[in-house]
Amino acid sequence: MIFARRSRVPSPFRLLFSRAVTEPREERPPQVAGVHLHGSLQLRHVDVGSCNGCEVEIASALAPHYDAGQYGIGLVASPRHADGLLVTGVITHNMDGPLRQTLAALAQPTVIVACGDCAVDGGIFRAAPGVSGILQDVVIPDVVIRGCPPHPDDIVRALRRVSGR
Amino acid sequence: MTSPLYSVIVTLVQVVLAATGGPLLIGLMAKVKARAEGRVGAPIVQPLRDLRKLMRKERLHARHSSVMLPLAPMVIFAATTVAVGISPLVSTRPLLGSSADIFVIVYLLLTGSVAAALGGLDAGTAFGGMGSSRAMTIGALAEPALLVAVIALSIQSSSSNLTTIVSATLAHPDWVFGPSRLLALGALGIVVIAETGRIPVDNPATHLELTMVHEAMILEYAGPELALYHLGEAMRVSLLFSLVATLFFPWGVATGHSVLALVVGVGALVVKTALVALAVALIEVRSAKLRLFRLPELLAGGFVLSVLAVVTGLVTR
Amino acid sequence: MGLLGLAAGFCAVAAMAAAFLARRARVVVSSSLGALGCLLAGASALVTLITGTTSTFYTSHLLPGAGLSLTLDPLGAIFILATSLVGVAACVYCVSYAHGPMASRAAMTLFMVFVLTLLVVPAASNVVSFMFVWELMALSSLLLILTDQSRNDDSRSAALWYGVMTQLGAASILLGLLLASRGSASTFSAISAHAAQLSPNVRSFAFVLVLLGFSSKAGAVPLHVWLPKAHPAAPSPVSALMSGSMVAMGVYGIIRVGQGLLHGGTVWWWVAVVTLGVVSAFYGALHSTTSTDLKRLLAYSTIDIQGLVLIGVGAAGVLGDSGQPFIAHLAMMAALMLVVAHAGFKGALFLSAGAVERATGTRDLDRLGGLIHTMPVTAFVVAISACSIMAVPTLSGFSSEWLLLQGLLHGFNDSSTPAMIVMLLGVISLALTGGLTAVAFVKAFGIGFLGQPRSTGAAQAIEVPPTMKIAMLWLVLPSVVLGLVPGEFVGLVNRAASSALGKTSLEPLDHGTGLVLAQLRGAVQPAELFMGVVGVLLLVSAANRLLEQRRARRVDAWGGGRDVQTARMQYTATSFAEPLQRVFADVLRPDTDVEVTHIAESRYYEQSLMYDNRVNDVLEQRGYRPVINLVLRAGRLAQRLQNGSIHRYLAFGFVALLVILVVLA
Amino acid sequence: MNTTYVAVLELAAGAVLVSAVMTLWRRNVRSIISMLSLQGIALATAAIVLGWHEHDVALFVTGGLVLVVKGLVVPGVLRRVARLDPRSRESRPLVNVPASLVIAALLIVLSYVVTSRITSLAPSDATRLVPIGVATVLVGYFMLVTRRRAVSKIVGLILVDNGIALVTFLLTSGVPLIVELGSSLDVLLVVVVLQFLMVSMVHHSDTEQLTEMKALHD
Repeated sequence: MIFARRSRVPSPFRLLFSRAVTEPREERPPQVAGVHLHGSLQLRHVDVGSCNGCEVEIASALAPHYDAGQYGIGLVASPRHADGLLVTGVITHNMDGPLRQTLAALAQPTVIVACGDCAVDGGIFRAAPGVSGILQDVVIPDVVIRGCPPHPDDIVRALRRVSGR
Repeated sequence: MTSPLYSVIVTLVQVVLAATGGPLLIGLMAKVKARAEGRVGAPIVQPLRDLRKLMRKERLHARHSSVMLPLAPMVIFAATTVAVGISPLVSTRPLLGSSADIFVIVYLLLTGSVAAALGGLDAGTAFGGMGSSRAMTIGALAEPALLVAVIALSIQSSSSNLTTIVSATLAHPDWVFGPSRLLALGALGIVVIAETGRIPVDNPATHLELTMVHEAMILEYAGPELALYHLGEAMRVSLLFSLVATLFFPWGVATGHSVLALVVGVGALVVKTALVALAVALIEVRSAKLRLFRLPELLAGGFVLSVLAVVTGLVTR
Repeated sequence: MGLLGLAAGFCAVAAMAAAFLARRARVVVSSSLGALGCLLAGASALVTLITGTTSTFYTSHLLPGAGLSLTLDPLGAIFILATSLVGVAACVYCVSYAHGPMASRAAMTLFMVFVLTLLVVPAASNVVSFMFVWELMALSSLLLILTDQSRNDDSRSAALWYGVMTQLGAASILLGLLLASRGSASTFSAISAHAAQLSPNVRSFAFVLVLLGFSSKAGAVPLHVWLPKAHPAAPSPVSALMSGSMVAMGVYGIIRVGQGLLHGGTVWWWVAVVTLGVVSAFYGALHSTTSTDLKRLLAYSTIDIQGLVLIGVGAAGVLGDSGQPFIAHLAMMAALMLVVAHAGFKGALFLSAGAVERATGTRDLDRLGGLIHTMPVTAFVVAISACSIMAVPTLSGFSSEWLLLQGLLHGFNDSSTPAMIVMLLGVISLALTGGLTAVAFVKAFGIGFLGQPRSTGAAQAIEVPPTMKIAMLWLVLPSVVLGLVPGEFVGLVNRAASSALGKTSLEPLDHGTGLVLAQLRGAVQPAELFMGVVGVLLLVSAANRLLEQRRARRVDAWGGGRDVQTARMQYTATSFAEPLQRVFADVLRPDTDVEVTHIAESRYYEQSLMYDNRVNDVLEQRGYRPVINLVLRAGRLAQRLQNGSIHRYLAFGFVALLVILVVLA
Repeated sequence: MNTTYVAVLELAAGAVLVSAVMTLWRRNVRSIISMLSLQGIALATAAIVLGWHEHDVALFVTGGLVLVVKGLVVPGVLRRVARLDPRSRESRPLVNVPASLVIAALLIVLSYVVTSRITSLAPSDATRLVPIGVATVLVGYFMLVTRRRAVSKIVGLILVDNGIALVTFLLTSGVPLIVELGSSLDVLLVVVVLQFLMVSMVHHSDTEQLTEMKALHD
């Protein structure tokens, strides 16, 4: 697998005409939760109480090496713009309200992605003090990404299944 | 082909070009930036895909918002569409070409900015107000440079009608490399970057509310209204880019009534505008975002360049 | 002329009705009579403008000395038209607005006198009648400022400033006119006929005196200080008339004396006028962006627009002098059109400010918000008028600013040095003020009418009664008509401009419904542009209906996931303008105090935070205060001399006598 | 032929003025010096084009001299000086940047207004451009007055000199005496620069800001 070359000063010519090298296209994945996204998936990331391990991996998934952006996947600032939530961590007392607010602010239809073991079933923090519950107590996630933390490849693969590209 | 029919076709072609080409320009710039950063980047058609998706989503209105919230994107879209429709971008004979006054275009763009700022204030949130305040501040500081640069162009052809300016430039190719034109180009370049919210003035890709300008105004928009907003903004970008391209490099603009010239005009416009977009993207890659309170320096620089353009225009007349 | 006389008669009867009728009937009867009078005056002005005729009226009875002499020509008519537009609205508005002090016998009488004088000033045609009506206008408006006793200190200080400035101005005008008339010629036509015989220096001196007086009335910086105090202090219909019409009388005076009586004079007169305009436009626009009191914002914006008018008038003078009659004509037309447009939108805005104050109890934008839900008609009026003042295409502000821009642009054809300076300065100040005006009025509408209410007063607002709505909507008409079909109106302005520049023949100007300057290859067809915009809007809403989701779901505003969101978290007017205030801190010199109180236990936690931000008028603070202090100190000195002892007074007389004798010897 | 001459001359004169304004605009000393270099090249171009058009060998040679001295040598020396100082920004000018830009605009208008009357006495393609030279002088003088750093002050001085040179080229094309005067001014300038260099070496440590030098003096 060859990755796009980092060049300090980009040549406009090269920028325009070099071909993007991508992974071989997989079979078209099934639609999730009835959302027809046609290769455009914007998510609002909510960290409800994560150790930041998942955040590092999400950042890598969007960074040059894994580059989820090339499949039309991105994070956005406002839940109004988002097609769903990307939730990491167990729900702490302080983040319970904001999570519900964010859920309420989403425009339907939505997809909820639980990223990392903590978001899926509470992981190692499940019984920790200050934790009020796990994501399932608030909303049932449509997509589950296992791992502590999940590998960026897994994140990208899962999200591509949602976006359909 | 008869003249009125031809004008209608020209206008339709321009509007369709801007409506599809605008998002593509945004996509192109994102692609160039991505490649410069070593990423593959989203495909150029990504903005169109996003629009298609947003069209099918739900409409949401904030509880305290008024009719302004849905009205703002409509006004931006309508004002920009009319501006695109009457400007001589593909041919010098669009509909209402006699009204294609450069001040009309400037004030139509201003109307769009005003609608956007009011839309940002409508929901009554802190971030919306912040975005509107900043956008209006930048707009107010960019306005002088824009208007004076535009006047520098008009003085040269002693008319403020865009069609006249374009035809006059075609007739006097030596104007293009005159100092007045180049200075006005510099000033307009700064203004275009400010008005389209690109780095170093604003970062369209920021996720942090406190650093937002334009993004903060649209935090409340969702679904079809967001789609229309994005489309209007994209058309605005394409209008500004193609105006710069057409005013400073008018070659290729169809002057007659033939279909062939029209096709050539479309091709020339696409190429020129894409080149402008490429230049802007490269500027974005090479520069860091300026602090909000360093912006007056940049925009004052644009203003001085435009005054210089007027003065050198008078000197070399 | 007959119509105007009838109109003046109606106003006089209205004033008498106000003086003699009982409280209930007083307001309704005098207001409707006044409105009728204004309508008639408007009709007479229109007739004059359409036919282009000049008519006169003279009687030696009404005034002692030279007698009352009135002449109605197209130049005066356009100002009467502007006045009558605002006058009708102000009178109708009064029917429901007048209560408490405004409904008093004195206030209503003075109000009608004020309207009457405003209608007559542009027609007065000899020195005595002009000065008489002018002073009556100043006096009645001065007393009207004092009606609202609830803001005692404010209105008293405003009245003091206004009284001093207007009296000094009137004295200056009177001196100038006397100088121009050489003490003998009394009627304006006589002065005009003999003006050529005056020596150039005398003429210039007379013009400078007159310019000082009139530009103070027009609110030109640095003689503007009374304006941002007087406009907010006056009751709203009065401030609408003051801003829409009385301030324009200053411009009228400059045109009438400079062009009409003294025949244009020399170039530097008009360069001076343009300079005043440039400074006013920029200063007014800048202060209007940082004002948070709605009426104060409008007052500073009046200074801004009057600055633009003065730029047009001055440019016309300069170009007329350097042999560009057509462009000069164009600039004058732009200025006059702006006067009428300004009367419309600023009148509407002041009336709306009154409506807002009545409904919420405050004019402070920092305490308003969300009024679009409770006061939709007022919100509509403010939106349209604000758009017009921001020069949004297809509204009146745009039409007139477009004409002004064309005048300045083609003024560059003239290569004389003064013309160059004037055009460059004019263009630059138009460019600078355009953006600032947009900020000011986005702030006024966006903070005041959108979002959530910031005080209980704003939350409990109810829409004003129908007559007030009608009055405000009436003043939206000029914005729309002059904006959409300026061509229909250009002919009238054209005639007024010819009369202003003392020409008998009209410049050729093609006009349909739009603005077409065939000679200059410039044209705008606002009606067609508007149809384009409406067409696109219709298409979009039709497309909207095709989408699956038609109705929007109401949800809480997105505040970044915060649990508690209150209206106090919104941006306020102060915070909205803060970036610009910082950028222009060198000009505005704001006073900002931050006071932090820490809690007792720790310095790291704050108990309360006070932020105080004031933008005072720098010119008032640094220019006028020192002079006033000097005068006060001199006064105190004089006080020491006067201790009431009759011996000392006699001694003064004796010393004076001695001094005179010594001087004579 | 003639139009090319006019176009190049206008462009060169315009470049002189723009680079002057750019020196006010930019804070980074290195980019200020690059602007100066650009200005030297533009000035040289103007001289060479004029010399070529007027068939004036002296002017032509002067142009070459200007190219070498002002386009290469002086900026090179300044660059070396600037390298001695680690702080490469004009941090706090006496008049802030936006204000100085607006003032520059006014200065340009002023110079146009003042000189247009003089140039209209003998209008030609070259004399029409005199206001640009005068504007450059004013902008340079303004920079000399308002900038704190020694390097910026030297740049201001050179701007003044370049402006004067442009005016002399435009007005007196063909008079060798004046031309020689111009080039000798350049030599003088190099001396000043060298002297400055010495001063800067002496106060090497931390005292390059002239205000601080004054503090030392006290």
